[in-house]
Amino acid sequence: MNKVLFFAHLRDAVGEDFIKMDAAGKTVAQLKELLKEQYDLPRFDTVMTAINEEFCSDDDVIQEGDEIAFIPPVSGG
Amino acid sequence: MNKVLFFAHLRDAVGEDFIKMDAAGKTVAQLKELLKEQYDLPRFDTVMTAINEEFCSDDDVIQEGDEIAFIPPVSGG
Amino acid sequence: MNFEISKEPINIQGVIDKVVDRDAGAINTFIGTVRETTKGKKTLYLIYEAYESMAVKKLEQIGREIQERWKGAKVAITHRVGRLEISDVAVVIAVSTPHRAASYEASRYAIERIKEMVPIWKKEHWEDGAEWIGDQLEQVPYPSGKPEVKDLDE
Amino acid sequence: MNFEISKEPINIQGVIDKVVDRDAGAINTFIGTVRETTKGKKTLYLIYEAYESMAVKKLEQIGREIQERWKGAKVAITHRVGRLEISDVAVVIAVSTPHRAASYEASRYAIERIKEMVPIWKKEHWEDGAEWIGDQLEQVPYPSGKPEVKDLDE
Repeated sequence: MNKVLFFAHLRDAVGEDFIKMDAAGKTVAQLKELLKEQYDLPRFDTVMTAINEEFCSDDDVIQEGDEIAFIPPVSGG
Repeated sequence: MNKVLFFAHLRDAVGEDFIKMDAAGKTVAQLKELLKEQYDLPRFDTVMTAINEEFCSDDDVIQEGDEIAFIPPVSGG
Repeated sequence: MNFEISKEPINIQGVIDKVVDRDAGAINTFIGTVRETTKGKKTLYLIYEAYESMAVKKLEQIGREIQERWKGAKVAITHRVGRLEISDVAVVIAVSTPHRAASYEASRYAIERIKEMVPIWKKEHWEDGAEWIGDQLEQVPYPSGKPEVKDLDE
Repeated sequence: MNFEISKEPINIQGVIDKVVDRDAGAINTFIGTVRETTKGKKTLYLIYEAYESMAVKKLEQIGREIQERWKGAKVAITHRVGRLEISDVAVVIAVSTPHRAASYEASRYAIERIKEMVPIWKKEHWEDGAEWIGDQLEQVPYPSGKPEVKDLDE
């Protein structure tokens, strides 16, 4: 299983802080496509992705147990 | 009368925080020459001068009652 | 713990104390505060949220980047989360260095890196609504999918 | 009293509090501290002295210069005098501005101007002697007889 986290406007769109799903074997790009079919995710293409708290690229393959987080453009500071 | 203030290494050289003297009518340059004759003032040519707490130039003429201060290169901060 | 996400108001002196060093001649502190007016619009309050565990890691990374670039630097950063009122302190960065120029440069580097890649978001609340800030007001594209170190002089 | 010479230890938060502003998004603070080692030589302690009345006027002048150059800036500066030990705080500069870049620039401007023309001097005490610092270690010629605004990028 994988935990998939949403923040800021994505969390508002999904209605949950996170969901659990089986994403092992998929690339990040494939997971994004899948989520876009299930949810209305505004500006999802400008979103970064982290696997286990490290930024990753769309080509990276998700492993069993990985924690995936979608990171909208940040606005701290 | 005029009050003439010395700071840092100049104060050490003169041995006083200030002296009282009549400098009215003299230019700052003339006062400097006079003081160089009376005291051993190291690096006196790199020293700035203030009249009444404002930087002045060597050509400025001292008025009765003016407070003169010699300002060695500063090192605050 | 030089890098923290805090739910409580930040003790500025506490952050500064973490970087005091016998061989430091300078400590630069950057304090980000909640400004009332942005682009003519009046903010009532802000909500900050963070992906906390990753945010701490990314702040630590910024600290390491600074120590690699500016020899002898010590860095501490605390970012607040939760509801902040006008003038409240959102972030405190403290950098000590032997000489002053580096303290300014490294502090500036830290705030730019925070704004680029630390997973923290703010929601601005106005009289007529609220919105998560990020791509809307401060367009930040990430063509590579990852944040890159930008030229700070831009 | 935003510009002060202090015989007592400086309360950093107190200086910062003076520049808090509803329309500030940034407060930059520069803290000058006593460094133990300078050019390989170990400092035991420093004595700072000031031409106090003129120093306050010159700090006020720096504040006015900053407000002319950086719109909306608020400035507070306190400089310590007397005997300072290693790591003690010699000067605190706080500048608030609406946006962060100006807070860094204005703060840097303030410390450079202090080092140029505010009548404050330090005497360094080492194991083998003591000397007033100024033209000896940090050669500052004043060809015009007055301090000029230097290019801060030098």
